[in-house]
Amino acid sequence: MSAGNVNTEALKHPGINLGEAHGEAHTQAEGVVFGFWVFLMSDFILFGLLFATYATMVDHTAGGPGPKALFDLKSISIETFALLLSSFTFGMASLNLKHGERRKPIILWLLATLMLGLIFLGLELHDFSSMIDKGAGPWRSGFLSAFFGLVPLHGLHVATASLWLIVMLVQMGVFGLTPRVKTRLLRLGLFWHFLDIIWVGIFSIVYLAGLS
Amino acid sequence: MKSGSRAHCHRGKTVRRIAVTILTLLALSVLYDDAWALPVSSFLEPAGPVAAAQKNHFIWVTLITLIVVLPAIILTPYLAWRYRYGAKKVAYKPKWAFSWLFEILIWGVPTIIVLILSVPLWNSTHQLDPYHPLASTQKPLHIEVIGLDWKWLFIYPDEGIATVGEMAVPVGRPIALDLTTDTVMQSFWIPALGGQIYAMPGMRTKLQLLADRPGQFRGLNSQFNGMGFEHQQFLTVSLKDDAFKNWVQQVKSRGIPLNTGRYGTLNKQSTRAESFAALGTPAMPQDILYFSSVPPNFFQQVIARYRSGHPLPPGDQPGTKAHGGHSTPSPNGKTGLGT
Amino acid sequence: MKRNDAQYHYDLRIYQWGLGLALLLTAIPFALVAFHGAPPSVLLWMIGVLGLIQVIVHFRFFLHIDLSSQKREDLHLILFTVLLLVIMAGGTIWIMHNLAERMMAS
Amino acid sequence: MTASDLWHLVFGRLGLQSLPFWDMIQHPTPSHIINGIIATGAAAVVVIGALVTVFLITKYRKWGVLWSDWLTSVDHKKIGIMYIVLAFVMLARALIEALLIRTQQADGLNGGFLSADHFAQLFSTHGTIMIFFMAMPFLIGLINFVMPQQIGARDVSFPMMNSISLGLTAAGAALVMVSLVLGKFETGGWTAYPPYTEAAFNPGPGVDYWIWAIALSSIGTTMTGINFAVTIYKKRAPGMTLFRMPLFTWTALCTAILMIFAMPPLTAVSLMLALDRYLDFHFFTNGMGGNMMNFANLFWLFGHPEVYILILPAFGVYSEVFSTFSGKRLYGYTSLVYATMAIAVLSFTVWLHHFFTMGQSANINAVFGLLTMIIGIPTGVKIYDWLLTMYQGRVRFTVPLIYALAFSVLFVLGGLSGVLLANPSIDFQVHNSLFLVAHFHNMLIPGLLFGMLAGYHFWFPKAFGFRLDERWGRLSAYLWISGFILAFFPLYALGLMGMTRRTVSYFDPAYTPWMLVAEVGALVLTAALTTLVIQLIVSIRERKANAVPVGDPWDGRSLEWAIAAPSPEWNFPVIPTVTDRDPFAVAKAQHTAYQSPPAYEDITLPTNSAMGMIICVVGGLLGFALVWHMWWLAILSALAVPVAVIAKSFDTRTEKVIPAAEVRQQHQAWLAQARQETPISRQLETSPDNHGLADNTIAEAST
Ligand code: HEA
Ligand code: HEA
Ligand code: CUA
Ligand SMILES: [Cu+2]
Repeated sequence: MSAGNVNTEALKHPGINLGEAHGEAHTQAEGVVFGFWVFLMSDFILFGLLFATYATMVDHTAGGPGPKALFDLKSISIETFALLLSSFTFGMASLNLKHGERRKPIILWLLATLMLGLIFLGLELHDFSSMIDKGAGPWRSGFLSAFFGLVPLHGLHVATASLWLIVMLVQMGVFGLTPRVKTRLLRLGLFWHFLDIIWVGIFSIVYLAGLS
Repeated sequence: MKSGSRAHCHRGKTVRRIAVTILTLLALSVLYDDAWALPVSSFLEPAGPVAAAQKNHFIWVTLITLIVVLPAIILTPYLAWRYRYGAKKVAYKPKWAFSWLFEILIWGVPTIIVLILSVPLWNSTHQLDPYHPLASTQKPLHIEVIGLDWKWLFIYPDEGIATVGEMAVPVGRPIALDLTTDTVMQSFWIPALGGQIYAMPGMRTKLQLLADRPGQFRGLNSQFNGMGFEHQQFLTVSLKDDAFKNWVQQVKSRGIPLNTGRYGTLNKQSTRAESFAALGTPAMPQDILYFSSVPPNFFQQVIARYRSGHPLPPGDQPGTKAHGGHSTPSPNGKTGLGT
Repeated sequence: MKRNDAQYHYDLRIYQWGLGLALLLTAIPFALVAFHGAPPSVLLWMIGVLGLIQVIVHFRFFLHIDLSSQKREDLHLILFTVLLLVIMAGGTIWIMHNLAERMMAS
Repeated sequence: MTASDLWHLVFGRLGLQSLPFWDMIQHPTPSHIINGIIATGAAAVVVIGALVTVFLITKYRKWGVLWSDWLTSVDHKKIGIMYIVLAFVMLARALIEALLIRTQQADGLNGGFLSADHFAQLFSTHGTIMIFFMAMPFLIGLINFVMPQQIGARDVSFPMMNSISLGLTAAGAALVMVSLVLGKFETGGWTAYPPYTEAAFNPGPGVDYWIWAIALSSIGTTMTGINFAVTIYKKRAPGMTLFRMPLFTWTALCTAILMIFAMPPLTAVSLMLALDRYLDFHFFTNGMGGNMMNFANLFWLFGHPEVYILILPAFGVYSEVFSTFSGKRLYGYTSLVYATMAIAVLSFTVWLHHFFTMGQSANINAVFGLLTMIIGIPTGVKIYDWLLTMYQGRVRFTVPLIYALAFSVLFVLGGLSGVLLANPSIDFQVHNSLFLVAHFHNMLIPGLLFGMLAGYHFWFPKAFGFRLDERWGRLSAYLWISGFILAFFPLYALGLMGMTRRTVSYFDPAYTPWMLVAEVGALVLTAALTTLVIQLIVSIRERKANAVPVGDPWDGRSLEWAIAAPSPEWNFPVIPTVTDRDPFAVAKAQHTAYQSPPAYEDITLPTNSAMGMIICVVGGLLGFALVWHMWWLAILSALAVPVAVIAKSFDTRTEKVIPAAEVRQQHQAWLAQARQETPISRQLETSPDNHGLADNTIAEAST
């Protein structure tokens, strides 16, 4: 492991560029970002366990509806598209943060990201409520408990990320693009992309595998 | 140094005192054991091949592991004393911190020991797999066990009888148990015959046992399941073939039929004594229930109820207060073995 | 601070590739499922493999994890996590599956 | 709306029946009265204890100091000390419970004085508290205090998060304490296996107390793990490569990694149980497709790594203690590091050994049994490394070393019983028995607890500037050791005789004599704790005589001993550069210790923050509201968390600057004092002459 020497070199994460004058801030930012990575990995384990639980419970439908009766491929595809696109738009915001530091394009891309996130959440909530209308709430079976333990947890993360995004938009207005705001945006970006990765797992393991 | 030596004396005395106490106790508990003549409740006095193998395995693993553990116990006081501060004429090498010889020893020896231990571990685990039928020329006796709060119900499907509180088995014939519960998770255990296995609602686990001598052994649940937990014990009686046949007859003639209504009384939270008070007849032994017949597929139906896909509100789950139990046994509902 | 155009375009290209690949890797399994393009067992494998590739794509193109030395620490962390996840989730599935087999079959 | 509706709206299901003496009034039978009196007494102790504390603080006008110097402090040293104080308070309760458990069983032939329900609460709270609110806070506190100083850092990476972690842990602990006064605690043991803990079987608040106390502390601990890992990765002094880190820091790193990856299963499993209970999910229920076996699986995915979270820091302490008090370098540093890492990684591969008896196939059992046994190898390596550290050293029998020696002798016996348990065929016979209880106390007391106590004696002077009284310390150590042996070796025998754990009474008279010995042991352990308290009081009273202001009372080897005692707020006036594994020992040998740096610089430190306390109060209220179904309060406090976090994120004044002049002045004063003192030989180590300046001429001479 190379951790012996503290890396004071400029951060190479696209999306952050604190400039030569901020030597201290760089090391600071590096710790903060690394810490966030560690948090994400811990969260990853949490999701992994819920995935595993789901996998062991798909068959526990207790006579209730199973995946085929409940999942709607069309709405899942739209949700997926929205989320994938939002990762790209967030990427664009990061790119503008790294090159140029003009506030306007950053804000616009972030707003686009927020929109897509909210669209995703809206559709997902609609999915859930139509499942519940069919009598397929978490109380119906072990399978549905596992489903409602896993998928809404991701949704909750997206909601948190959206709230965070709104806060960051406000902070950009209040503070401007200070190093603090920048590292926060950087972390939010990591979070956002991470949620996309979880979603890939969800649509593959829960939806597609369930429907195939 | 003064303080060091004082520490040492103190330790020596304590150790001696403890040794004496332990020996006295050992003697005492052996005495007690004889005086009360209670059912055997330890695998260290095995009454069947499974428990005997476990005991054997226990002793061997202890001895082999001691090869690496004992040196640590001996060397600790020895080294500390020999290299104590102020000791005369011993080497002092404050910078010495590595030696290939020692490295190889301290990694190598434990590794070898673990390698040695892994062979019996692997083999015994497979041989004593509770699902693995025991080698025998005789056809196994099949018993179905249902764990209730706080007693075990034994169904002998081939004999068409059931009991609570007493499980008789023929000597020398393998016993194949199927287990489930009609309440929370439990663990079924007859130490003198073999190890334990969990029993869970809606599921069926298996256990194979064999008694190779006549005797009385304690059986119990070892998984905490509420306020009457410690009363969930039963007597295992191993009987010669004839005696066993006779016992089956006794159960048939002295028992009452098991039906849904009686089972509904039995499966409420209650100790064996309380169930006996509700269902027992003078023909049955004290605190032991005999059922002369059992509805067909009873065991399977108990399991199936949890797999029906219909919600089971607390009132429909035996072992809850809502089902009509009282979550603590009444003072005169206490039972054990040997009392 | 001056804007470095070459670098900008390089970075932009990365995101574009990421989006393109992600969409492609999503579209294929969705289409397969929608049009029953393969027998179920093959389909499950394809979904799994494509999903895995897509996860790697996200790590590479959106989270910028690669083999360069400044990312080594993050990469190690991720690989270690994946190892543990395989142990934990894999173990869970193995154990629960085995238990179900031995207990539920009547 | 009737009055009762209104009551339910405001107070949920809280009512008169939640009070500890209600049962006794309703059913005045002798048994109810005895149990009622004990429960009420315990509740009274909590309430009176809290009131007396409040009164004393008010009387001596210490609220301001408490708030600004402690509760809102983000200094890692103070947070560490607060963790340990919390551990101590919780310990007092858990010890009394242990004593009650033992007394009940000593009297338990065909009965006893405690009701089954009361007994079940006792072992459940005892286990829960000891693991989550005694052991964890203790070791987290110790790491917090020591680790940044060992790596030459001024604080952890995220000081405010550190304070929030403390807040969450304290909130969890508070919930367990409140359960003594209002309602009852869970009765299914610290493992809380469903379906017994499902709403159908246990509808009351007990299980909910367990869930929320665990969830809060689990989240807090995850954050702590992240904090420690990042600190060790990113904040080491220049020159301190990973392989120059002191062993305690290494174990802290491995523990942190275990926390990061092993707490999520606990968070998951406790919240899943909550969903079952509150929202009618079916993760673990009987029927409807629930699968209770997965609870055991997920719980032990956490639970097994957890026991290594507990033991590794103790291993770290022993490493420091053996080398310091042998006046010698640690033998086999590299071996120890690799052994520690091996234990950490292997600990994720053995969880199934806690449920060998659930019914899975022989292949699975055998694989997990083998993996479990393999952990014995690195553990054995460590033991022998420590023994070889004494070899050709000069061993001083101070209190920490006495604990270390006792550990080395007793822990291997617990390891032996662990190896036995690792064999599935043997485990089938001792699982759920007192043999198992003996095994784990044999690991937890001589392993973890002796380690923590050794660390407490070792670093106390660093924290407070004076040594603990040596004579009382020794007495206490001997009491701990003999008490442990008396209290737990009988349990091995009882387990082999077929006695199960968690049983309020028994029917076999052969058990009684062993029970009586164990009772004596528990009394000796109580005496041990009492002597520890006396020692603290005596030491505080004689703090002048035992002061070690120069800061190096034990001829220490790592960086934390190179600074004053108590350590300055910023730890290091100038961040040291490290060139060796034993940096301070080498500096002393080369006469480069206690020198003025060429220049001083301004030091930036984090400012105090009330966030930790806010999260503590809000988190505690949230848990309490959920336990009692006070939905309005639950919603309010759940909303308060993000509001507080967001509000805080707008606060930009998070750092303060200590001017170089102030640093210089303090440092120079200390250096002057160090130059004045006479170096003390190890012979006088425990005498009042020891002012914290060590004479190491002998060590030098013989190299
Ligand atoms: C760290 C963990 C820990 C510790 C230290 C202890 C300590 C003790 N425990 Fe226990 N115990 C558990 C963890 C622990 N225990 C767990 C997890 C269970 C299982 C619960 C369950 O079934 O679910 C259990 C169960 C358990 C039982 C089993 C009940 C049963 O199942 O039948 C018994 C019975 O005797 C018992 C007794 C004791 C006794 C007499 C002590 C004594 O040794 C007490 C002495 C120890 C102390 C007094 C603590 C000392 C700490 C300090 C001195 C710190 C000092 C601090 C400063 C100076 C700042 N414990
Ligand atoms: C600090 C705590 C701690 C530690 C360090 C350990 C260490 C070990 N434990 Fe223990 N354990 C617990 C705390 C701990 N345990 C608790 C709390 C429980 C029960 C919880 C509950 O149910 O409530 C438990 C339960 C438990 C079980 C489950 C039993 C059951 O439920 O039926 C098993 C089974 O394998 C086990 C095994 C081991 C082993 C093999 C080790 C090994 O790590 C030991 C390694 C050490 C040595 C072996 C000694 C030194 C080595 C040598 C001198 C070298 C040579 C040795 C060999 C070559 C073998 N433990
Ligand atoms: Cu329990 Cu299957
Ligand atoms: Cu374990």
